[in-house]
Amino acid sequence: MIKLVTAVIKPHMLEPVKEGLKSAGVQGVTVTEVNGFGRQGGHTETYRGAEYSVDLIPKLKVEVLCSIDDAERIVDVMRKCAHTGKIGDGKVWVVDVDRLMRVRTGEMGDDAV
Amino acid sequence: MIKLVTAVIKPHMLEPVKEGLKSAGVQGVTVTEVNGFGRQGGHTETYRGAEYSVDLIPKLKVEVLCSIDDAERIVDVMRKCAHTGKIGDGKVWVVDVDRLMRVRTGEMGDDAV
Amino acid sequence: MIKLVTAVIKPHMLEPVKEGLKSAGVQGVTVTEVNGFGRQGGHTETYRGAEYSVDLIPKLKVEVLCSIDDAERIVDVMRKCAHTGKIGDGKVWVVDVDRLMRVRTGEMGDDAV
Amino acid sequence: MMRLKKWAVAGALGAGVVMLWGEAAWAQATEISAEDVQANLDNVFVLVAAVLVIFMQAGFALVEAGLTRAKSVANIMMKNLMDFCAGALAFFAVGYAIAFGSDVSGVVGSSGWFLGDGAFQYGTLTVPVTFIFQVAFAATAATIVSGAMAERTKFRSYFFYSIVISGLIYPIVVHWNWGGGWLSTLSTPFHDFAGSTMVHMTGGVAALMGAMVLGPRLGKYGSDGRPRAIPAHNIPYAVLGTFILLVGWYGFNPGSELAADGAIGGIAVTTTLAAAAGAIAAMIAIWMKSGKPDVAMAANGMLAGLVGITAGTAAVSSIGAIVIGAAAGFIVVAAVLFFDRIRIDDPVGAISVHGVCGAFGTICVGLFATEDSDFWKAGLFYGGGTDQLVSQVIGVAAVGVFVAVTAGLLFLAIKSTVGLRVSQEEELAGLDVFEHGAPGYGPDVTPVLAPTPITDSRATATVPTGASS
Amino acid sequence: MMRLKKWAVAGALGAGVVMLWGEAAWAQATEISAEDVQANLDNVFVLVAAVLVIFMQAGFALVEAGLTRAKSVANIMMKNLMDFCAGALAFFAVGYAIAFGSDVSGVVGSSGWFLGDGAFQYGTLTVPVTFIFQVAFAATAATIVSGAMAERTKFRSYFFYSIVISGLIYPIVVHWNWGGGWLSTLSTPFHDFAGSTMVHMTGGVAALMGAMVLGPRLGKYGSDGRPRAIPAHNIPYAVLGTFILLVGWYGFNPGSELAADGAIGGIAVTTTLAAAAGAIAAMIAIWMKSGKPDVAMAANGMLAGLVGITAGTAAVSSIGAIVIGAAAGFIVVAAVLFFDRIRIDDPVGAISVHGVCGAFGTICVGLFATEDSDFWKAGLFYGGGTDQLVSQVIGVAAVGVFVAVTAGLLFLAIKSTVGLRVSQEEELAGLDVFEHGAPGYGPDVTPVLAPTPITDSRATATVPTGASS
Amino acid sequence: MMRLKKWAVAGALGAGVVMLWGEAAWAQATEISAEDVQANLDNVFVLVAAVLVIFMQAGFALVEAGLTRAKSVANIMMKNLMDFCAGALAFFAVGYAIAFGSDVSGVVGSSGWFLGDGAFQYGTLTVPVTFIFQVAFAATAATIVSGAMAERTKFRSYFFYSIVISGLIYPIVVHWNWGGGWLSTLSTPFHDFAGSTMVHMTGGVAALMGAMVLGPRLGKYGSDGRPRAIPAHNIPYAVLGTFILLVGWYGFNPGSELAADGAIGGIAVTTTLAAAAGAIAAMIAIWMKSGKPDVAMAANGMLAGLVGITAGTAAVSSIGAIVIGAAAGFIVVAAVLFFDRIRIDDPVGAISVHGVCGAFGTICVGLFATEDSDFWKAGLFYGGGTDQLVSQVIGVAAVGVFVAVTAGLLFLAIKSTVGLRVSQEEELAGLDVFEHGAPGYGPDVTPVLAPTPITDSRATATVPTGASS
Ligand SMILES: Nc1ncnc2c1ncn2[C@@H]1O[C@H](COP(=O)(O)OP(=O)(O)O)[C@@H](O)[C@H]1O
Ligand SMILES: Nc1ncnc2c1ncn2[C@@H]1O[C@H](COP(=O)(O)OP(=O)(O)O)[C@@H](O)[C@H]1O
Ligand SMILES: Nc1ncnc2c1ncn2[C@@H]1O[C@H](COP(=O)(O)OP(=O)(O)O)[C@@H](O)[C@H]1O
Repeated sequence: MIKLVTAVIKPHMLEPVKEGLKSAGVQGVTVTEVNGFGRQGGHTETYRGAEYSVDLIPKLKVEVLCSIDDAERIVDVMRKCAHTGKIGDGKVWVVDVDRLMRVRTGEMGDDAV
Repeated sequence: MIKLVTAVIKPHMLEPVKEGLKSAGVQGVTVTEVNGFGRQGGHTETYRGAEYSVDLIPKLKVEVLCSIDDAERIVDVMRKCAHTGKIGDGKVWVVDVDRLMRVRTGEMGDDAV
Repeated sequence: MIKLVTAVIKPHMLEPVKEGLKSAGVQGVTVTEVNGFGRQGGHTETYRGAEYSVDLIPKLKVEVLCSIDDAERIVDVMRKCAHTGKIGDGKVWVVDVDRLMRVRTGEMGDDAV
Repeated sequence: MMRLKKWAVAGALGAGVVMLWGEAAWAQATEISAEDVQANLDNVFVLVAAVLVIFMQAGFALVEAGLTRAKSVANIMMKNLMDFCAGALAFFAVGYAIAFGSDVSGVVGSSGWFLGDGAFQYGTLTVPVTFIFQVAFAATAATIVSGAMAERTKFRSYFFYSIVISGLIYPIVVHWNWGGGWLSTLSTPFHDFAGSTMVHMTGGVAALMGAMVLGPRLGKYGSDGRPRAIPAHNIPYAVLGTFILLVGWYGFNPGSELAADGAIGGIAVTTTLAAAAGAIAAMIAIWMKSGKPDVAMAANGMLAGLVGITAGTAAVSSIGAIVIGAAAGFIVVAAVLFFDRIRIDDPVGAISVHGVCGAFGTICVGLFATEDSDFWKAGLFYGGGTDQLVSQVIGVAAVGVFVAVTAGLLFLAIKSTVGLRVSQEEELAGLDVFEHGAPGYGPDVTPVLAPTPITDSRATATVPTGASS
Repeated sequence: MMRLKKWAVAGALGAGVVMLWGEAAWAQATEISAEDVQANLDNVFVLVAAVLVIFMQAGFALVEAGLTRAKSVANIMMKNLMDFCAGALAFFAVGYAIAFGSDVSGVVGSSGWFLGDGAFQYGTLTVPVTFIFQVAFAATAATIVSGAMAERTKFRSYFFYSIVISGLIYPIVVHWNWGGGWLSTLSTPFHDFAGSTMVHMTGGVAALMGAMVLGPRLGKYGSDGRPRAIPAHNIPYAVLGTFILLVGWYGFNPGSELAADGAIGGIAVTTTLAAAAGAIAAMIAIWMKSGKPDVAMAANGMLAGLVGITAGTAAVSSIGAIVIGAAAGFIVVAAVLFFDRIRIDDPVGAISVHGVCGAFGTICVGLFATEDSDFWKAGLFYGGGTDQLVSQVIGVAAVGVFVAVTAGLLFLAIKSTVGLRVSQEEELAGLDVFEHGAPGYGPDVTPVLAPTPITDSRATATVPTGASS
Repeated sequence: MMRLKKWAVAGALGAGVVMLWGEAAWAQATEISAEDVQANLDNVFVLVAAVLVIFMQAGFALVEAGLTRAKSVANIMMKNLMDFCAGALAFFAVGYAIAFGSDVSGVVGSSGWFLGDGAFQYGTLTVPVTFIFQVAFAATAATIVSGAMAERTKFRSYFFYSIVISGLIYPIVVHWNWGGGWLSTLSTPFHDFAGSTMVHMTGGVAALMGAMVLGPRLGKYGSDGRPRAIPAHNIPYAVLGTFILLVGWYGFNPGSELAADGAIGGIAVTTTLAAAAGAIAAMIAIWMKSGKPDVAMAANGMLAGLVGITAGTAAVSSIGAIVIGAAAGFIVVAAVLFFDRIRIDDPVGAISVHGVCGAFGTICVGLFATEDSDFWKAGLFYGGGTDQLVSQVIGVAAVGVFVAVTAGLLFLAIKSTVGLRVSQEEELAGLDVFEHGAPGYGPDVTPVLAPTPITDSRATATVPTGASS
């Protein structure tokens, strides 16, 4: 069975996370620019004397499809590599995938990872 | 157990949705710029005398991880706050999450929300 | 029951995929700009005499919510329409959706697709 | 660019054209006098100055585009382009005659329609050179308004306004002073060397009326009535535009001497010092107010200093220029915050920069003019009493009231006929697509995906026949 | 910028340099005559005009960059940069001699290679000032082509083309008319004051050949053969570029008088009016056609008006200028739609603006010239008969055929050797990375994430030693 | 712009202003002489040249903004804006007096504070025209530094530096040569016509010290110490800026003749040829090195050619100019790669372009000057021996050491007091928000979503009362 591991991380942690995933044998990743709102709060900007708050902070979403056996390990990698210890480090979560196919070959399931 | 509530909404409804979620006690949200194609249809643009149709319309995707007990309420908030009554208001859906972890602390499950 | 079919495809295959989905009766799609890292590898750029590798390649993520009966067919459409046969064609996967609602009307489940 | 062997023939050509323009006083003969050469020099100088002023159109376009939002950027560029075009034709057809034609009761001019018989000519300048400098000024007055009305005005309504201000409102104001009208015949004549009032305040007051009649942009004011920041989409455009305006001002002010004489250097110096002082003062003012040196405000401050010095650029000392510029820099910050608070939404600060600082700068002549001359009396601070000051106030008040009334009526008339403001839906989506058909930034720049053509939707992968190499 | 006590010494310096350039006629002595000063003035004026024309390079670059896609934006800027550089060196080495050197059979010039012996000098202008104005024109002719060939041409092939047009094709055309060749010795000489044909049509016809040999961009035509819109990526660039071109045209046209005489003002006026009329006419035309006032078309319209007036700028009246400009504005819209329909893909409209309107404007001299002069006969509409008209048509036809054949052969030769067009893969990805190594907009602007350096991939968090403060 | 009937009155006005400026030698009478007109022409020419040099501020701002990252783009525009403003006021107050005031021991000037008594005046130029040209140069020297210190310098610290270089360091250097100081009184005087050393190397050496004291940007060097590419965010800005600098250089070099005499054309030609050769040489060099014609390097190459020719622009031949320009183009590529390797992070190549090529160009006078003149001796390659060469080396060394020491101490002093570098957090996030309050590109341009105002967060859908039309 296939799992989809998703992490929301700080943008400048992408490099370590990528490295960590590569070391863990992951061969594919999909990355999306997202904006997060959370405990971290935002910051205040001023323009022409007026203040406004920016409460959406740039984050990256990293998605990895993997076989069920690897999921735990990948969550762990994310945890370690995306960790700064400061608020706003983000979340990692895992979702069950029903079916997975590689478009190029039509391979299914674990073969498609 | 954890749920992931995802909504695709009109961009200018982000503020009400954010407010609604805050009032409902939600502490974290992840927002992505997406483009939707649906019943709403697109529109026609003209450039140097040639027409072309733009059928992908800017939308925002709003994702909230929450405990199973809150999911219903959050779907409701989305429904109410993103509603304009005009075509193109979008969808809300819920997916089961297998595991959730907060990167900063390593907390799992409901504690990580 | 509802399924969420997600595909990561090459950007210039969006048109054929959209056409294919339309022909298959799909009425709504959500598209996100993402960046992929995979077997395809990246390429090297040079700026002012220094080389650097760009290993994240622009891709599109195409998401379709559909009833369980259509999921298979939609995966098939993706497969056919996004296929170039060259490395980097991407993945298609399916996830179970717990609940689905149309914001405009409050319709649920299959009616909300 | 014909290949000629003898310079004298070029002289003859000059003469030919001169006669075409109804003036032969300085025609070049084979024997050329120093006066003739000076006249040629004056014409070259003023033509170059006019080109610099025309370049200011690009500066205005960039400042306005930079300080507003991306979704209406094509619209604002188009408005600036058309300001110049409509302004040039309207001023050519009737504006120049109204401004500089033979005087009727001190109020309007009445000769030289379409640059024809009786077209005004100044000093050693030819008719066309006189005109080209003035038309550049007319386009400037018109273009000031577009920024204040940005992001919510119907293009066709704006286009119509633009014709009326360049062809009618601005020319009448100009006639009162530069055209020999009543302001120039006061016992102590009103003095506005290069147009703090004539050009800038005229534009600024029209901008005020436009912004008032339009109402603020959607979302500019919260339900509590307090102003919200709508940040600039492109600060580099705004600063580049400010630099271009600075460069253009060296045509605007020194060129207004209308002769290549010894005064132009001093004018350039007061212009430079006021610009610098204005930018620094505005930076300091906003720094004190909000804790950060805001870039858009500093840029506004440079323009404020420039607008402020424009009236007195030939009359004040270097130190006077710095004081005027710095004061204008402080004033512009206060004015921007003030108009924001009273719910007049001016996205680029045009009312504050051109209207408020234009009035301020004009009045400063009555305070800072260093000594009596043929054109002004010494100011209050230099022991000259209040004569000049009173005239300055009269001029500012008269022009302010006249423009407020005429421009106000014009905008109200447009509003109640074709309409002035776009629909809510259009405003939310941005003006570019609705008004002009396509966005100002293509699908590969803004986060919208590639469009599908109407005619065929599978063509992306089609290779044209000629595509091999 | 040496500190000198006596002006006379500066005069002597001038004299020294003049002799270096092989000419001493107007050298300044301590006693300076009005003729000397006029000569100095002529040189200053033409030098300033040349600088304005050189500034047009930035305008062309911006118009072309703005109207094409983001993924090849660095490529188009680079082509414009190199146009100027290659053009300047090629024109210096051989072009100037071919264009203006001593005439051989009315067809080519043959002296002044490398600005050496026999280098041409015009009227009161020094050799270097004459050259600098001409080299700016040569670079303009070259740069017109890059827009029509945008987004699909190999850089090295373009670079080679650029050398040939500046060094050979353009100079020959120029020789025929401005260089004293056969067009200037017709019984009624061909008249092209500032280069509607010589510069613009030459560039436009070469652009046509380039676009034809290349074929359209991938995806420009659907499988049904109908054209698809490929929207501009940056309208502000395009309009800023248009304003810069307008400003540059005040060097292009008045500067072509090549002397600071009384004609320059009138030339500036016709230039202004035609530009304004062209933009408004094009706006109206496209508004009628597609229901919206397209910004890119209005900008093209201003350039069309400018190209149209360039030949007759000194010969026509103000009203004539407006008519010519407006007609050019309508024509450019029709031409853009026409070339689109016949599958000649010109992303920026260069063929229509420069080629079609260049030809049109040249012919207009034969219609609108108001009266006979030393350089032209009155046009058909002013009772002058068809003499001038016939010469104009001959000139247009001859230049058109010559450029079409030579540029066509050049592009075909390049195509069949090093190749003219990039690979499909490269075209889809954009030219910037493949041709120049890196994208024109960085990873922080376009939606691509931060790159990894080859050498080391963990450095983001590394703090350099000097990083404290 | 007053309506006057008699030209003589304008003359009187000129005279009045002239007296204000403490000089009446060339005042215009009703009888005007050729000398008077030449003087007016000189003033017009130098004023126009000064305006072109001031325009270079926009060019520097764009090159620097383009070659750095989007997140600090407002900061770099602001630094360039404030450079000019602070520079103008500081140079007015004290810099001009130090540079050109009455000489004290060949080291500093000491009269004309605040443009008052004893303010320097050159040849036929008025005091204000002399000043305006010099202040434009001072601002140029200051602005060179901002690029090298981009993306990591505290704004307030930079602002302070900017005042000191314009008001003190640059003026002293200038005094040594153009101000009549010791470099101008060597037995063979040092020759730097338009400032390869005085302006560019001064800026470049200060840039070097700034970049060294600051340390490289975060992430510029990997843990292995090797440099990483941090790509430009906007190549179109960088190339537009380069074109503007090219245009400005036609004020910089020809204007430095400080008179409208016969030398200006030749200067413009050598300037053009060196620029072209520099760009092409740099393109070839980087093409050979990395396999692609890098656009940013080619643009740097044009500037390198221009900096290189600036010292000898009046002294070398056309071929000499091409050789100097090409060599500078090669050198700049090598220098950029060299500084990158030795861990001096200069994001825009300012040290290489202005520092290295400035020194190189100055020394080239001693090699390529074609013949003896009042201001220089023939160079080594033209049989003039090593006299000039030795003086050039002395000048370069002296200025280099002086600026390195003074600027180095200045930056160290700032570092140990208010601090020179921003915090790591700020640097990662970009300077715009932390230093200036808001990003340089709005939320609708960069991938950040719309902001919420502090005062009220539900206002997006609120329709203002005036919003109907
Ligand atoms: N409940 C949630 N649902 C979706 N995304 C969340 C949720 N909570 C946090 N996030 C994402 O994680 C990021 C970091 O969360 P935050 O609460 O700021 O810090 P931390 O995870 O360290 O407690 C947020 O910016 C947001 O993108
Ligand atoms: N089946 C679907 N799968 C994925 N996204 C969908 C689907 N249907 C609609 N959407 C998303 O919801 C948005 C609104 O849908 P639309 O059909 O236009 O209006 P409505 O939901 O009001 O009927 C679309 O733009 C798209 O982003
Ligand atoms: N394990 C994975 N998890 C998430 N996304 C993946 C995974 N593998 C591949 N992808 C996505 O699919 C794209 C194509 O994958 P790639 O390995 O390059 O080619 P292919 O699918 O043809 O083998 C990648 O760019 C990435 O976006």
